[in-house]
Amino acid sequence: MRARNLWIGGLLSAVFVVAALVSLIWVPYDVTALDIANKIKGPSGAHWLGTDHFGRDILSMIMVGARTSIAVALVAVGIGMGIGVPLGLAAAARKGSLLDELIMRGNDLVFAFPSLLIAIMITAVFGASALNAIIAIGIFNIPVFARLTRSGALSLWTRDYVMAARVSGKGAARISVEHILPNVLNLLTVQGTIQFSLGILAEAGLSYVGLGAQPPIPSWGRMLADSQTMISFAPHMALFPGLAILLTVLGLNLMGDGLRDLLDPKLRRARA
Amino acid sequence: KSDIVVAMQLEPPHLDPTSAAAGAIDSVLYSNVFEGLTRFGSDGSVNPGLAASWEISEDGTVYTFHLNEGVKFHDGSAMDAEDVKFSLDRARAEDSANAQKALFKGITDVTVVDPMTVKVTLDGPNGNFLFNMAWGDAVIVAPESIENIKTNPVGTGAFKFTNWVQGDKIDLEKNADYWGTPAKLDKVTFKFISDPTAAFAAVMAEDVNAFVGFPAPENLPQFEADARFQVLVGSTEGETILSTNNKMPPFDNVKVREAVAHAIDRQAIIDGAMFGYGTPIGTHFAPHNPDYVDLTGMSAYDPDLSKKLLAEAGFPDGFKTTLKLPPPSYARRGGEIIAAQLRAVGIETEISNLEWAQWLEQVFRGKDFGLTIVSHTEPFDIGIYARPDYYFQYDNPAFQQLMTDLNATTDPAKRSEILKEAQTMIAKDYVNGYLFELAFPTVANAKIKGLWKDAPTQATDLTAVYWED
Amino acid sequence: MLRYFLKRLVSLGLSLVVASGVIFLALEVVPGDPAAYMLGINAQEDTLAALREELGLNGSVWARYAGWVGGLLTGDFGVSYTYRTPVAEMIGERLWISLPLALYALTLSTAIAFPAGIWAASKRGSAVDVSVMGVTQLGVAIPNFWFAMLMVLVFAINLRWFSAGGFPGWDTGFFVAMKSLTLPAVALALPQASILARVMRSSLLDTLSEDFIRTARAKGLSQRQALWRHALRNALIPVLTIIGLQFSFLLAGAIIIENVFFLPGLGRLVFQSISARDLIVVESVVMLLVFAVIVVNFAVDMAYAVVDPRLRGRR
Amino acid sequence: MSLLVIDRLSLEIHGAPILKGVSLSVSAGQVVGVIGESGSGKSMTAFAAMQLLPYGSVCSGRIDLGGREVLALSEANLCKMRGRDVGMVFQEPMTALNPIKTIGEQVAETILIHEDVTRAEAMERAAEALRRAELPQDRFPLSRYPHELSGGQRQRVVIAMAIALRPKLLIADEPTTALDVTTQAQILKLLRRLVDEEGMGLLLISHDLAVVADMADEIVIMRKGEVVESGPADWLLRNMQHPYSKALLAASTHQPDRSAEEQHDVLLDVREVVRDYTIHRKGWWGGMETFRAVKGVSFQLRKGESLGLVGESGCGKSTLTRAILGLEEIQGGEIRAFGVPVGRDFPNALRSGIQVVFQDPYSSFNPRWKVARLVAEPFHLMSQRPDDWRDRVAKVLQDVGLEPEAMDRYIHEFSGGQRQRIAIARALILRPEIVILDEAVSALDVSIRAQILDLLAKLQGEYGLSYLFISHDLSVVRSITDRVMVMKSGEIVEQGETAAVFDAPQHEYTKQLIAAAPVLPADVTGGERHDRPEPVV
Ligand SMILES: Nc1ncnc2c1ncn2[C@@H]1O[C@H](COP(=O)(O)OP(=O)(O)OP(=O)(O)O)[C@@H](O)[C@H]1O
Ligand SMILES: Nc1ncnc2c1ncn2[C@@H]1O[C@H](COP(=O)(O)OP(=O)(O)OP(=O)(O)O)[C@@H](O)[C@H]1O
Ligand SMILES: [Mg+2]
Ligand SMILES: [Mg+2]
Repeated sequence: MRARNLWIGGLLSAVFVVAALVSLIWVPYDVTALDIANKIKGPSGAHWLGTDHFGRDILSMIMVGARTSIAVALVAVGIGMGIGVPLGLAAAARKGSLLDELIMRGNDLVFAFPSLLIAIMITAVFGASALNAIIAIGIFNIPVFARLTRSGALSLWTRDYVMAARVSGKGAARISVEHILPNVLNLLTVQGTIQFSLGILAEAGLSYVGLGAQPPIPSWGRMLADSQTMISFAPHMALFPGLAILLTVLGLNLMGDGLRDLLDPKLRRARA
Repeated sequence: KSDIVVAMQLEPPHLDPTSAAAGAIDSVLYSNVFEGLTRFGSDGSVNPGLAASWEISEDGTVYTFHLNEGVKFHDGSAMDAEDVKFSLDRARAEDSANAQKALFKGITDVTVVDPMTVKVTLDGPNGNFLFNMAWGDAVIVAPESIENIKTNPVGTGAFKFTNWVQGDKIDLEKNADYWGTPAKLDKVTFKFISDPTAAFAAVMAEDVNAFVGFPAPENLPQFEADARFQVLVGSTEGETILSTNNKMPPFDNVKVREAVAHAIDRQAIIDGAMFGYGTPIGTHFAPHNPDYVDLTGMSAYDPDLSKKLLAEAGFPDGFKTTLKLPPPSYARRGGEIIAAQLRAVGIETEISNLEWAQWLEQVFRGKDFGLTIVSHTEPFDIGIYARPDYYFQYDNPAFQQLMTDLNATTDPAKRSEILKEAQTMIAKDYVNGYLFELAFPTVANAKIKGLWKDAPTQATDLTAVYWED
Repeated sequence: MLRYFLKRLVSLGLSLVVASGVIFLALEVVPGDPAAYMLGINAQEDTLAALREELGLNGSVWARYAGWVGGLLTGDFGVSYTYRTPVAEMIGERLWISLPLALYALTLSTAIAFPAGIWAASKRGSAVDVSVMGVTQLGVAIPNFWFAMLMVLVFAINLRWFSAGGFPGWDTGFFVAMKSLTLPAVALALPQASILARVMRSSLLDTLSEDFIRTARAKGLSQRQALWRHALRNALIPVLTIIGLQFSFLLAGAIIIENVFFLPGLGRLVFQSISARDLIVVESVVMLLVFAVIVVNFAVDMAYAVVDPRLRGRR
Repeated sequence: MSLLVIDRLSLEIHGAPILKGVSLSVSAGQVVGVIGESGSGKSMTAFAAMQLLPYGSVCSGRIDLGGREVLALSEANLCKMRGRDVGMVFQEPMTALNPIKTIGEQVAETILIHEDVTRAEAMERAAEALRRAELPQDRFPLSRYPHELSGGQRQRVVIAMAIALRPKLLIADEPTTALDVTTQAQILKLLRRLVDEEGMGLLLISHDLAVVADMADEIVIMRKGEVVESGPADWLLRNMQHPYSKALLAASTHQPDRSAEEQHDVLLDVREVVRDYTIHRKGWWGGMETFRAVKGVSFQLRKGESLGLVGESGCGKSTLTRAILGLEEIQGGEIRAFGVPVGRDFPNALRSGIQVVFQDPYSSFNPRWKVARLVAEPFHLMSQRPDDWRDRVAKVLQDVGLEPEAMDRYIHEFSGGQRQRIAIARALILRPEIVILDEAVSALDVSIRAQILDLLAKLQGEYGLSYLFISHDLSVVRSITDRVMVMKSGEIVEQGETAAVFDAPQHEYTKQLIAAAPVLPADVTGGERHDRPEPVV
C-alpha cells in the first residue's frame, strides 16, 4: 500500500516533469503561433487535446504550462526552504531566546495574513508576473519550513549526540549544520513535496485571477481562466488543464505520503 | 410582469454621475433617475430633456433654455431654473470634482431669467454645447439633496432610487409623479456581475432578465440559438485602438507606425478576441456616424509591406517594445493576438497585464509604454488628438488647428467636411493602430421589449421597457 | 492559566500592532492613485487635486497612519474613497455573507470529515479506508475554482437545481439564502473536508497506537469503545488546529469562489477595492481578517485547555 | 488449579516467527516470573494471553484461561474476559493512562464496562480499588488527572484498574522497569500483597533476574521466542541447566576484575555547586520561579579513581554532569578541572581531558555519519585534526574491542553493545584523563552490560583513567567504583568508600535505597547476603 503510493505518485509526477522537459526541445505545435481559423476544435488526430480559442494546440500548451508551474512552484519552495530552514535552525538553537520568540511571532504573523490577498497586494505593487507569483508563494512557504525545522530540530537538540558534539567544543551554528540539518532533511523532503504540490495549486489560482505568468507564456491557471466562459460549449478547454493540475498535485501528494512512509521510521513503526 | 432584473458588469462606485468618471453610474442612473437639459436618444441624437426648447443667439454664445413645466425631484421639491444654475455652477467651479469638466469649459455665466428660463453664456461659439449638455456629467441635481447624493441620488427621472446593496444590486421603483411619459415597469433591479462566467451562468439560469453589455461574446451564439433569449448587438462609441506612444522611439517614426498598422490583421482580432462582434475601423471615428469615412484600406493587413517598411525605417530585424494591457477582455485577448501578429513581422512585445489603476498610473499619466490597447468610449472624442500631452502624445499643429475651427463652426456641412479631413489626417499619420468599434451586446429574455440596442452613451434607459405577454 | 492567558493576550496585541504597520506600509507603496482611478481618463489636474484633498490623501504618512489606527481603536474605520460610505458599514454588510458562508463551509467540512476520518481510522487498511483516502487525495488535489466551475455547469446551468450565484439577501428567508450559499460552500468545503479527514484519520491512528489505548483494551473495551471513549478526544488537538486555520482561510480565502458565484462578500470587497485603490477599505478589511485569524488561533489555543487538562494548570 | 495454561504457543507477525512453542502455566496464589533479554518475546506472550496482539499477528497452539480456550473466543467474549477475568499492568506508567480523563473515571470504566451498575456505584468501587492499590481517597481523590501524579502513583492507578473487578489472574509486563528502585520496591510489595491476600495468580514479566528471584514462585526463562528453561524459583536458580540461563545468571552477578591504582592528585574539584532552573509556576497567578536542581554539591575526583554517583531519577545527576562538562552555567560554587575553573573560557586543550559516555547507545550518534567521523568528532577540540586521525580512530576502536573495519560503517549497522563501545571509543580518542559515564550501561542487557563493565575496568587499568560513574543501579556501582556518593534531591547525602557505604549505610536515604534494591539470594550469587531492612513505604 505504501510503496504503491510512492509508485503511482512518482509516475504521475514524472509524466509531468518529463512533459515539461520535453517541451524545452520539442512541442507538437508552437504555442506562440496563433491559428484563429482553427480555434476551439475538439480533440482530433492533429490536435490530440484539441485547440483553444486562439487555435493553439492544448497539448503543447499543457506541456509548456507544466514547465511554468513546475518552475514557479520549485523556486517558491526553494525560497521558502532557503529562508525558512535557517530561521528554524536558528530558533531551535536559541530556544526560548528573544531571537526564537521573534522568529516564531514573525511566523505567526505571516500565517495570519490571508495569502491570496497578499499575493494580490504584491502584484498591485510590482505588477503581475511569474516572478511576483513566486515571491508571493515563497513568502508563505517560509513559516511552514521555519516551524517544521524548528520543531524537528528541537527534538534533535535533546539527543545525546548533540551533547557529545558540544563536549567536542562545537558551537551552535556548527552543530546545526553538521548534526541537526542532515537529520531534519527527511522531514523537509516530505514537506517539500507537499509544499511543491501546494505551490502548483497556488500558481494555478494566481494565474487564474490573472496574477501569475503573463502571456504569451502558457500557464495552467490562465488556461482555465481563458476557458471559463467557454466551458459550456468547449469543455475540453477547461477539462484538460484542470486534469493536468489535478493529476500533478495528486501525484506529488501521493509521492509525499509515500516518502513519508519510507523516510519516517516513527510512522512506519506505528503503522506496522 | 412589471419588474425586471437587469445585470451589468460593473457596479457604480457611488451614485453621483457628476463627480466620477465611472460609466457604471450613468449605466444605472442616466435618464432613469437623473436627467439633463438635453438627452441622448437611442440613436445618439441629441433631444430635448428637462429643457423643452431653447434659443441660440446669433453669434452662438448665448443659449436660453425653457424648462418643462411641473418637473419635480423625487423628494417632492420642484425643479426650476435655480437648480439648473446650481448644477452647472457646481460642475464648473474651481473645486469641482466633475470628471468631464471640459464639457463646461466655455461657460462664462449662468443666469436665472425666471423660474422656467435659464440663460447660459459661452466665451465663444461651441457647436458641441447641446451635445455636451446631454452627458451624464451634466445632469441637473438639487442643492438640498447634494449632501447625500453619493448614496441617495435624488433626480427627476421616471424611476426613483430605493435601495443599494453594495457589491450586489441597486433597486429602482417607478416614479408616479413623473413629468413626462411614465415608465411601464414598476420595479427595476440592477445586478452587478463582474465575472463573465458568472454572467453566462446567471443569464442561462434566468437569475437575471437581461444583461446589458454582456462581457463574453463567445457565449452569444448559444443565446442566439436559445429561444428563451434575444440578443441585441448594438454599436457603441468605443473605438478600440492600439494606442502607440508617438514620442517614444521607434514609434516617433511614422514609417514604423505604418509598419505596425500593416502588420495587424483586424479581422483575426475581431474573430479571435471578439468572436466576430465588432466593426473594423480605419480611423478614430464611430462607423455609425454619418460623417464617418472608411479608411480601413489605408492600413490593410500586409505583413510583407510591413516588413519592408520596417527595413526602410532602419529596423530590418524588428525591435522590442512593451504592450501594456488593461483588464477588459478585448484588450487582454486582442493583445495576445496582436503580439503574435507583430512577432510575425519581427516586432517582439513584452506583454504586461495591468489593473486599471496601474494602467492609469503607468500608461495614461506616466506615458511609460510602447503600445497599449484601449477602447475610447466617450462619444465623439476625436478632439483628443488635438491634445499633445494626451497619453499617445500626437502633436500635430495642423490637426489642432482643424479642431479649433471645428469648435467655432456651427454649419453642419462645414462641420462634416472638417471632421472628414480630421479622420483622414490621423489615419495618414498612423497615430494609432485602429482596430474596431466595440460592439454592445445585450442578452435579454425574448419577451422584453423597448431595450436600447445601441449605446450612444453609457446608459441603460429603461423608461420605455416593458414585458410582452 | 490567567497568566498564560494574559501573556498570550499581550502577544496578540503586539501582533496586531505590527500587522497594522505592515499593512499600512504595504499599501503606502502601492502605486496608483484612487482619485485618478475615480475620475478616469478625461479628468483634469485641478479636479484631481480637489478630489485628493477631499479624500484626505494629502496628509503626511504618519498623520494618516495615526488617524487610521486611532479610528480602528474607536471603531471608526473611516469612509471609503470610492463608495463614500463608512467602511465599518460596508464590512458589516459583507460579513453577513462571508461569515455565514465560512461557517456553512466549515460545518459541511467537519460534518464530512469527522465521520470519514473516524471511519477510515477505525477500519484501517480496509476497502473503506483505502477509498476514503483515495477520495480525499483527489479532494486535496482538485483546484477549488475549477471544481466550482464544474458545479455551476452541472447544477446551475444543466440541472438548474441551484441558482448560478448571487445572494438574494437574508430577508428572502433563511432557507432561500442558505440555498444560494450551498454551491459555494460545497466548493469551499470539499478540499477542506479532505484535509480535515486526513488529519483526523492520522491523528486518530497515532492516538490509537498509544499505550493508554492498550490499557483501555485490557480493561475489556472493544476497539470501537476504545476509539470513541479514549482516542477521539485526544486526537482532537491537531484537528482543532486545522479547523482554526481553515476558518480563517475560509473567511479570507474565498475571494476566488466569491467571484465565481458573484457573492458580495469580504473577499470580493478587498479584491475590488485594491483595483480601485480604495486603500482605506483594503487596509481595514485586511486588518480585520488578520485580527480574525489571530483571535481564532487564540481561541483554538484556549480550546486546547478545554480538551486537555494538562494545559489547564500549566504555563 | 491452573488459571492460565499456555501450551505450545506459536506466533507470527506478518509472517515473521516471534514465538515458537511457548508453554507455561499460572495457578491461583502463584507468582510466575518470566525473564529474558530484550526482544525475547516476553511481552508478546503476555499480549497473546489477552489477545491484544499487534495488527497482522497469527497465533497457534493453545491458551487456556480459567477453562476457556482463548484462541477460540469471539472478540465480544474476549472483551468480556479482559479486565474481568484477567487484569493487565504495563511497563510505562507515564503513557498507560489517558491524559484527559480523571483517574476515577478510568478506574470506574473497568467496572462500568463489565457490570450493569450506576455511575455513582462504579465510582464508589473505583475508590475502593484505588484504596486497595494504596491510593487512599483523602490524598488522591477520584478527580485527579494522571499528570498530577508521580510515576509510581500512576502505576498504582493502573494496578487499581486491573484489580478493580478482582480478576483471578493479573499479568504485569515489566511493571517497575520505568520506576526508581525505591518505588519499584513499593510496587512489588503491593503486588505481592495482592497475590497473598486475594489469591490472585500473577504473571510477572521482567528483565531483571533479581526482581524475579525476589518475587516469583516459578521462573520461566525465555530467549528468541522460546522457553529455554522453567521451574520452581528456588530450585531453578540453583540448578540451571541451559547455557543461556547460566550466562544470564553469571552476567547478573558479574564482578569485573579491577586492578586498583594508586590514587594521586585531584583532577576534578567540585565545590558548593548550585544549579538553578527557571520554570513557570502553575496556578492562575503563577510567576516565574527558580528550581534548584543541584544544591551545593562538593566532591573531588582523583587520578585513577573510580567515583560512583547514585540516586533516584530526577535527583540532579545529569544536571551535575552537564555542569562539569561546562555545558551549563552554574549559579553558585566552583568547578575546577586540572586546576582551572570550568566555564566559558575553559581552554579547549584541557576540555579534551574530560569526555563523556551517555546512556542511550541509540541517540548518542548522528545516524547519518560513519563511525570514523563520529569517533573523530572530539578532534574538533584540537586546533587542527591530526593527519593520522584515521589511524588513531582505528587504534581506539581496537582498544574497545572492535575491528578497524567498523570505521566505514553507519551506526545502525551495530548492536547496542557495539554502539556503546563506539561511544567509549569516542570518549577515549583524545586520551582524556577523566571520563564521565552517565548511566552508560543502564540501557544494556545484563550480558552486554557485563562485557562493557569489563572493558571499562580494563581501560582504566591500561590508561589510568578516572571515572565519574553515574547510575541508579546499585549493584553496578558497587562492582566498578572505589568510592561512592549518594545523591538525593540535589544534595549529596552520603559519600565514602563504596564497600563501607553499602555495607554500613549511615544516612536514612542510603539505607532505604539499599534495602529497596532487589538482590539475588546469596547462595545463588555465591557471595554473602546482606542484611536488608524492610523497605520503607
Ligand atoms: N508490532 C510488532 N510488529 C512486528 N514485530 C513485533 C511487534 N512488536 C514486537 N515485535 C517483535 O516481537 C519480538 C518479541 O517482542 P517482545 O516485545 O515480546 O519482546 P520482549 O521480550 O518483551 O522485549 P523487551 O524486554 O524489550 O520488552 C521482537 O523481536 C520484536 O521485534
Ligand atoms: N532544562 C531544565 N529545565 C528545568 N528543569 C530541569 C531541566 N533539566 C532538568 N531539570 C530538572 O532538574 C532535576 C534534575 O534533573 P536530572 O536530569 O539532572 O536528573 P537525573 O538525576 O539525571 O535523573 P535521571 O536518572 O532520570 O536521568 C529534575 O527534577 C528535572 O526535572
Ligand atoms: Mg516487552
Ligand atoms: Mg539523568
